[in-house]
Amino acid sequence: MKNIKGFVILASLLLLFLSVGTLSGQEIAIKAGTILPISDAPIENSTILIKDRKIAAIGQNIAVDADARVIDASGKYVMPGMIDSQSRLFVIDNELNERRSIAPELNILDGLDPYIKEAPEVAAQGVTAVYITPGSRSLIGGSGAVLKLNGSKDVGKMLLKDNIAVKAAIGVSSNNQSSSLGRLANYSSIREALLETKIYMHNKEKHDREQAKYNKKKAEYDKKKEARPTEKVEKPKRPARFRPNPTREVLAKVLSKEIPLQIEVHRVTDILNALRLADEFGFKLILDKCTEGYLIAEEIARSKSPVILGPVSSSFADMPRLEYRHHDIRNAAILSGKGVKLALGVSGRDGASSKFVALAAAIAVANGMDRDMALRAVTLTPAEILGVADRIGSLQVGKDADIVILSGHPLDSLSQVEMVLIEGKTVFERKDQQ
Amino acid sequence: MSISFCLTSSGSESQSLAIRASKIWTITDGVITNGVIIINEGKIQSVGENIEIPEGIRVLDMSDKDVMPGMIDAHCHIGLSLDIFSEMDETVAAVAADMLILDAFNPYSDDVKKALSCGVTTIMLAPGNRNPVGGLPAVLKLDISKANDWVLVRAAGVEFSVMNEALMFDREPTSRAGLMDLIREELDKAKEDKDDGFNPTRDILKRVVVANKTAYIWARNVDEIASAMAIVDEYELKAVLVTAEQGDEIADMIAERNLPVIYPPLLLSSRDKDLKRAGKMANSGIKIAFASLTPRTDLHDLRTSAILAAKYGLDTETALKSLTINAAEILGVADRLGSISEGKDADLVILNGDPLQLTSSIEMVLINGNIVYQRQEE
Amino acid sequence: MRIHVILLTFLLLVSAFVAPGRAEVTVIKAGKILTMSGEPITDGVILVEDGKIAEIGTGIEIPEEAVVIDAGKSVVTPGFVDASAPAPVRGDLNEQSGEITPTLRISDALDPQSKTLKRVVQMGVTTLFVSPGPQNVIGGLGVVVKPSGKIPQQMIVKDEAALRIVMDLDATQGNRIPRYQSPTNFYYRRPGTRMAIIWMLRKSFFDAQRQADSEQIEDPNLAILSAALNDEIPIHVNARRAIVIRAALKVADEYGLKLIFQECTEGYKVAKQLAEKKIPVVLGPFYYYPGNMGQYREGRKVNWNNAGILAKAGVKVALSSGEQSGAIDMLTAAAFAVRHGMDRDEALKAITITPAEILGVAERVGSLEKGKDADIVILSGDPLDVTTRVEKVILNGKTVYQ
Amino acid sequence: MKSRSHITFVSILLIVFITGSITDAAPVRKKLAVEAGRIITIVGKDIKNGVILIEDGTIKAVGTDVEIPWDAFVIEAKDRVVMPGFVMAHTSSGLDRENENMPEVPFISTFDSIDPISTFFEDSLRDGIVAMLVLPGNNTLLGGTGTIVKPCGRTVEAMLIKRYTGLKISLRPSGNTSRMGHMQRFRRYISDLKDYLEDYEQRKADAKEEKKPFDEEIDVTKQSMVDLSNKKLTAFIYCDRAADVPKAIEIQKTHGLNTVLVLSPDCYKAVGLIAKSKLPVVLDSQLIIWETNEQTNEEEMKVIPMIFHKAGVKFAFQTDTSQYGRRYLWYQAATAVKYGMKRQEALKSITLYPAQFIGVDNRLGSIETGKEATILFLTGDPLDGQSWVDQVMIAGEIVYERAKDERLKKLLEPPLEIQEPKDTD
Repeated sequence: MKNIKGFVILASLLLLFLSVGTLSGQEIAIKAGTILPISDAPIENSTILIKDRKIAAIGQNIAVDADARVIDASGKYVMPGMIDSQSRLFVIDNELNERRSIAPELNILDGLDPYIKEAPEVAAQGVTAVYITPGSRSLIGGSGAVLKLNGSKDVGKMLLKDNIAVKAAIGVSSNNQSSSLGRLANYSSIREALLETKIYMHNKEKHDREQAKYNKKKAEYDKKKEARPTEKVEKPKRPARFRPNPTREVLAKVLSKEIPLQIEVHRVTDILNALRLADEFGFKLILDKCTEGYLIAEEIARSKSPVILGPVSSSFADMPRLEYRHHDIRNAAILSGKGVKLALGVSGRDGASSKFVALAAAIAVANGMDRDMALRAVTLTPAEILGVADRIGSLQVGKDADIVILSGHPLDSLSQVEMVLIEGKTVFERKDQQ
Repeated sequence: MSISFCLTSSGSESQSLAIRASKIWTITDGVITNGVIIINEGKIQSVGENIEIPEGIRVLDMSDKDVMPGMIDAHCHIGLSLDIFSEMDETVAAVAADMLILDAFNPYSDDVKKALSCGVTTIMLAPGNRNPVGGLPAVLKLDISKANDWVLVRAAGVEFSVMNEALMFDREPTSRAGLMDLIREELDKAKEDKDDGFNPTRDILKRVVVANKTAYIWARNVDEIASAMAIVDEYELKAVLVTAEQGDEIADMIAERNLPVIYPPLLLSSRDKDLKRAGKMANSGIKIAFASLTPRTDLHDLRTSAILAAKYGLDTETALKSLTINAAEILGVADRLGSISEGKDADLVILNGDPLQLTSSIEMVLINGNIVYQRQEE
Repeated sequence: MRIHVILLTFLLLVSAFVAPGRAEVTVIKAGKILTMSGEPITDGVILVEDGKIAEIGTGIEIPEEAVVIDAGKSVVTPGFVDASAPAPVRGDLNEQSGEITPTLRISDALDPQSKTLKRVVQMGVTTLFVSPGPQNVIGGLGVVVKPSGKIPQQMIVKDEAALRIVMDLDATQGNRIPRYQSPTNFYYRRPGTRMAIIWMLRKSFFDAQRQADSEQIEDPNLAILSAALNDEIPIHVNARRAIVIRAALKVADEYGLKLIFQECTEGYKVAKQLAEKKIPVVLGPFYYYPGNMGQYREGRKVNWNNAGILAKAGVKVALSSGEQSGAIDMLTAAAFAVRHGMDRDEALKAITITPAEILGVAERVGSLEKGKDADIVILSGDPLDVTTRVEKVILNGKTVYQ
Repeated sequence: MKSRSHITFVSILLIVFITGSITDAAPVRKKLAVEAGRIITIVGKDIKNGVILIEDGTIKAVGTDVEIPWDAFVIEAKDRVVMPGFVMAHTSSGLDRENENMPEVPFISTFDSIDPISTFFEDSLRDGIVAMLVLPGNNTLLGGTGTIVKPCGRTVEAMLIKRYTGLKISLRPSGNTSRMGHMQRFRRYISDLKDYLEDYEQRKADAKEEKKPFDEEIDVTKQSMVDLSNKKLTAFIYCDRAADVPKAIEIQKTHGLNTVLVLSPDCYKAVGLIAKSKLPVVLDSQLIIWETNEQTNEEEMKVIPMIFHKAGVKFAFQTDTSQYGRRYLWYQAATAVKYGMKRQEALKSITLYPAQFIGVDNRLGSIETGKEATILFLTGDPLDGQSWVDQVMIAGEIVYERAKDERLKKLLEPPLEIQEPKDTD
């Protein structure tokens, strides 16, 4: 008997990920005990209504279709899916970098393998989206993307948004094969790249102007020709062809504030350098890792640039030792205390460790971070920093129905994830409550 | 609050002290709500619900806090040389039996303060796993302010390692078979017990094969554990398995030899399968204690290991025990540590919540009744 | 608690996978039983009681409580025996600290979780001989195991089954200078030439003999060698080229050693001598051409019919995977041996009873006889047909693969 | 007429090559009739005791009721099984080196690198392979163009069936590039190519406008890629792991290429995508891989051809020299049959399908009227391990006879007795 039951559990556990049965037609109503919308205060005993993959309504008494699928989560906690903003899930044998120091045109999507086994486990811990960037071995490593863990085997179907930010790293990469230069050289060669980009942009504009001029002249010339074919008119000269350079194109986007530059920095000096760069070139900056940030919290707060902090505890990763010598577990608490816009990432040893997002938040709380801020730092804040807040990060009408149902408060270490929905589709369900 | 007051007069041991707490996790006999602990001469004099506090005794009012015994890290490598790179293996020779890890320990290193802030009051300072015979671990109390008795056990048992980590390409042995061969050879020599003058290695190994001191054997995977058990059987050793992560695969055999297991930090593994192992082993009757293996992981995450294990199927009671009394028993210091009960050392951790909640932070740590750490709000 | 249930289920499932039916008696009915000891039995019955074969033949009455496995028309053979199997060991097989390491026992390093074991058993291999790595002149003691059991102690059929000697150039590999020692001393380094290999061999046996003569046993290594000297432990010699085989024979004559040859790629050239000396051989996989025969290209003069020629000359021939993982399955080995001219029955024996005899475990495995272990393979058809697949593997009376 | 004499010449050469003496050269005949015990036509049912009528190296008629013309030379094969020669749609053997070091060399051709006397070709003929597409290896992004050859002849020209067919694209990052960098490099190359072509067209237009003669050729280093884009060449895209398959399909779609997927075993995970894309597939020579089941922790056997077969994907086998069976096409097919593949399908995927993939199915791949008389005479069933290729006929000429295969003799027969040297000591 037990055996059979167990089998059912097992089967369901496995199958649920594979089931791609889209529920788009049907309504789903979640009758929740406590809703943590993150965007605003918790709501007791009310209903979340899901219509074609989006949240249609949240409230006490909502009209629900007769045929709607009703999920009873009374006495349970309901929250938006969590986001690991420092994940390496899907990355093929941890190969995060091209062995070049300036390679912004790379796209992390080319390096991902959707067929890995770990993804379902991560989703089962309430993590519905991961942000993956190239690694820290190149000074400028390429652009990152946010993927949803909806169990699809097609990167395209998982992709929420790519070209989110260009990943750079100061200091960390200085001791590896991509460049044998020291810190200052790192710093300067990034500057150089950006300066060259400026020149490039200038040339491009120039060329465009000339092209436009030429087009005009050509038009006139053609008209003349038509009018009097015999008459001798000298033909306007076509400007030389302009070869677009992918590397520069990407950095141009950064300089024109289309996409931010995400710089991995650990030491105080590097953080300050990063801030200085941002001032000099006026691009949108995201501070990554930010190990020693707590030492200059005010400066960071003043610069208004957001931080993706991680790992909260040094246990999560084997970080480059020297970079991490002054790692402090209170880092997150201090930064957010000073009002820095802060997202918490796991940045674990491997892909699967993305499941520890809630754990990271809890550790941050234990060391003085505000509970709500911590929760926000693994849901809404990363969504905002990564520019996907219109889709995910909180429970609000109109957003994707990426919803996690837990037996207890997400920061309660022993509470279990009961169910995970991504765009209304159940990707995980705990089947075996006694 | 009252802490500020008591700080002024903290330090001297002679004074006795009373702690009023909302929850006292005694570990050995349940949880006492709104209880009182009376400390005298650094020992716990009495603990219970309604004990009247003697006149004129200093009172720590922690009536909104929880109290648990100081946590014991069953295996770590803190305070060795530089604060980040630690020297734990003497890898020149494969057999380094007579190496005293205590000789490398710096009691004033930051790690020690860090440990206290994490609620760890006692550690087993151990050599690493890169020598087949690794040396002599020590059990230390982190109360270095008083030089009285912070070294509980100077040389506790002997460390062995049958892991692949103990193999080096340029040192004998280079294969697991060769490693076992070597260990046997050494133990045989020790067993022969013939007196040929000064031979520290032999004398120390005698402690294990003759005097029945504990052998701490590093073994992670099933085959390594099997080799360890083979040695244990052949020489009838009193042994402890260190980082026997895959032990659950052969839990029954470990249990029937009742070998305790010092379990590695759970944060080193990320797959569900591995996270469940600790629970499985404990449930099949193996006594486990957690270790932080610092600097592999942060000392703070000693508690995280227990909590994660609990989340993945270890029952909460055992989880707490494996941070305290189990460790104390495995390290052979249970007569003084590991629980809050009359006569034991007053090594206490005061948290602002359930010890098995990651979110509850450590407010204060006492060793022998002295406040050795106190959390500052910034 | 929840996790309990799942765990429990997993365990149940696993166990269900490993051992269905706790019943004492199992009965296998088959259209054709190739016993390897006697004539094939048609429409026979095998009666298995707690892991052993209780009855075999036709017209055996079946106890009603028995679990019946009806193999229908398909063919039943004994579990295959790989007399030179890839070692299920994590990490380095070779002890690099010395080239004469007889006391080394590979059984100390066996990994029960090894994937290779789980794979070969699905190819019908139920007994394997595993020996230390090939980079020592005298490598140590090999062990005969079955791919079942949670710890090595449970797997072992026969420990210290044979002493491994390597006379091929593999033994010149892995030159490593021990820490803080200069390479000046000859004995620190591996032999660089075959001369040195053979020299070392001679020397160590010479020492062993001398120690044996001078009553008191000092060095355990030499103790094992002298045990080998008076035939208490069989000796497996890796020799590919004909001249090496001859050299080995010479050393054997000098010390009166009993040899068993491994690999033996050019064995066909010395078939006569081998037959005269009654030396059995365990052949590795046949090589198509030197391009794919290991780093030394030893035994370049391949003959596909090596097995056939040796067998015809009267040598006891076993076919093996030649320590190559990637599970070259024994059936294919036999099928190709036959394709190239080996006798059918010889070929089938060469993957079952012959290796069992060579390893000295024939009283337990290798053929289907009363009282032997119930290691049984059920095939979909003629074992030598390449389109025949292994349908069921029974190990010690338990179905381990289906 | 010309071609026939040419073939004769080749076959003579070949027989010289194999047997080492010219006397055995088979006489060249106009009309042949093969009386076979069994004919495996691949396309239709097998024919018992059938006759194949051959004229000028092409099949004129097949069947039981074919009456043999008086002037036809009759080949007795009553005790033989006759079937079309095997075809291999992708191999990198027979080259002195498989790969160029530079990542983008679409302009090089295996034609210049094929080594006619490499044993590989001799072996292939012995094993019944009559045509193979030799492509560069899997380590270069744009590896170069391929050559279809038959495994007989002492010069590449003599072996040649079709030159300049197929271009190798490998999605496996080589050297020390990452996957990201690899794909980026590919895109970069394509965009550069586009730019170049635009310029080229532009210049052409200008010349036209100014009535100047325009005789500029397209850059030779780019020609092959141009031919690829306008379907003169087929792209053979190698996918190293499942994650590469979507990329390959995307490339195929965006540039509208004729594509054959060359798959590593891992790609079975993407079988759904592949089936949907309807692209032809060449499987890796490793047909069986093992995977550890996450739950039970048991090893599970994955039979690659079965997975693709079930998904309804058309595929061809290839060989390698690593292990026993893997080096025989018939064995690869047999393995598939062993695990439940339909016999007919299995046979097709070593004859007809590969022929289709490399575009020689008008000549090879089956025994039909009008096709080239390229057939094998087997001693038994092709999927039986104990049967041998007894004779190979290519375009009506017997090019291989087992009886005269000296090397095979050497490989199978015992050597002469050697006198043991006397020990003097």
